[in-house]
Amino acid sequence: MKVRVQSQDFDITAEINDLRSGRTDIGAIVTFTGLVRDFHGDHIVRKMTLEHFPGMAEKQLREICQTAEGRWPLQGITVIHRHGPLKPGDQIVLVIALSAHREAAFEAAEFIMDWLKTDAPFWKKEETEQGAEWVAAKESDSQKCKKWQE
Amino acid sequence: MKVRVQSQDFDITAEINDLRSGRTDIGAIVTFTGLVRDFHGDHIVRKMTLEHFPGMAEKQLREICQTAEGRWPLQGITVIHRHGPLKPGDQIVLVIALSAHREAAFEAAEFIMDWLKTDAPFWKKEETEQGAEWVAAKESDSQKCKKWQE
Amino acid sequence: MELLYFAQLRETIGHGAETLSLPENIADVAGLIAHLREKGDAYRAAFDDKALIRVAVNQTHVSFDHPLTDRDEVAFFPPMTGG
Amino acid sequence: MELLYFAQLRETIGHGAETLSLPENIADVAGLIAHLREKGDAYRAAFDDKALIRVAVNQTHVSFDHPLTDRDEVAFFPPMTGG
Repeated sequence: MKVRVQSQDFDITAEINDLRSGRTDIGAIVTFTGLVRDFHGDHIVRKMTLEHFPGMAEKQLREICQTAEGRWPLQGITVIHRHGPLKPGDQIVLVIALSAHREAAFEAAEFIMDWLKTDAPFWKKEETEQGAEWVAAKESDSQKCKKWQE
Repeated sequence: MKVRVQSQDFDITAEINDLRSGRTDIGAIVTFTGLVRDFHGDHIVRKMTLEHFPGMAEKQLREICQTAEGRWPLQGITVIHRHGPLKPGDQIVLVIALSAHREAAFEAAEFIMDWLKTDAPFWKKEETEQGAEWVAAKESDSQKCKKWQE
Repeated sequence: MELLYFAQLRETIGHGAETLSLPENIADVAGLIAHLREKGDAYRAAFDDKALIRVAVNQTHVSFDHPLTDRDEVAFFPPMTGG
Repeated sequence: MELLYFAQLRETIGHGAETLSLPENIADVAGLIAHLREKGDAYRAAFDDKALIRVAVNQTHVSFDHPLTDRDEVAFFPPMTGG
């Protein structure tokens, strides 16, 4: 399991290759990449700043990955979350899940994203034409976590 | 929508960048990559050959992508399926789904993979220590398609 | 009509394509399969288990009761295993 | 104890970290919040809506009835919006 919180960008192919590192027993790789969008509701987003709680951010991401490893037969997980100033089109977060079987890889990646949204201490502040504003948490994100508890 | 059937390998980052091409309205990118595994049941796989039905393969992949586009709000899809001789660790198939929202991207990518498995004319022949053998279709793959019809 | 065979069917029959004049009394895919089975042991072996045969007419999946004309391209193959 | 504030709470309070001697009569997070609200308008504004406050003690999410000692690190922040 690789968990990184960093200001630098990341390359998906390079991260996959790093995770596979010569293994030939992997059948399925699912990646999720979250990007900064240029709109939020009807506001145009010019910039975004991602604040985080150093230490706890990494700890929470590791715990979410451990939960996923206990739940699905995974062959590797990478989670990278960026912090600091970002602009529309920039990559924010990367989740990679490796498994012998595609269903496990898909479910684990989606599970990690759903929990990361509500449990990992990151906060987005958007700069729009109407000024700078902290993004409000979405009730739909809490709902998405509940489906994994059924 | 980009659909390609080719013998050459592919690079995931390059394919994502090609699909995004300067857009800043995309929020979520999900990729699925299928790889040749070095085992099948208790047999060790040394090589694999992928046969396909030229023309119909591309047609079926396009139709599956069109169905996905009608079902989820997608901002782009790429499907690449390789044919010809492959070895363990080689990439077989790539699906990329772009959307403003992560749930749509996850579901569309999984939907395309499930249907591709049962509807796209590709056939795998594996070379193991016990000789060469055509891979039998799995009943579980047909079952996975049914869940999308509920 | 054009006939195409893929994977095990191609190997069992011994070739991947052939041209056939559709006999007038054959109305559908099932009839064509019965006709091909008369062509010899290889064909009979290839079409032995109908549960393992898929068919596409002009590159569209169809069932065994699909009607045929002499201008059709008919492809026979086992269940698909791509991805 | 160490107190940390993030995002809106940090901005409203005006700083991101401070040290506090935990008064002996404070037993839990809810008591600490009540105590901080007495420190002035900025604190009162920051802790105005408890529904929008999350708390972590020693980097673990806890509820408002979580007990506290003077050696704890307590972080206050709004609901998370990463990913």
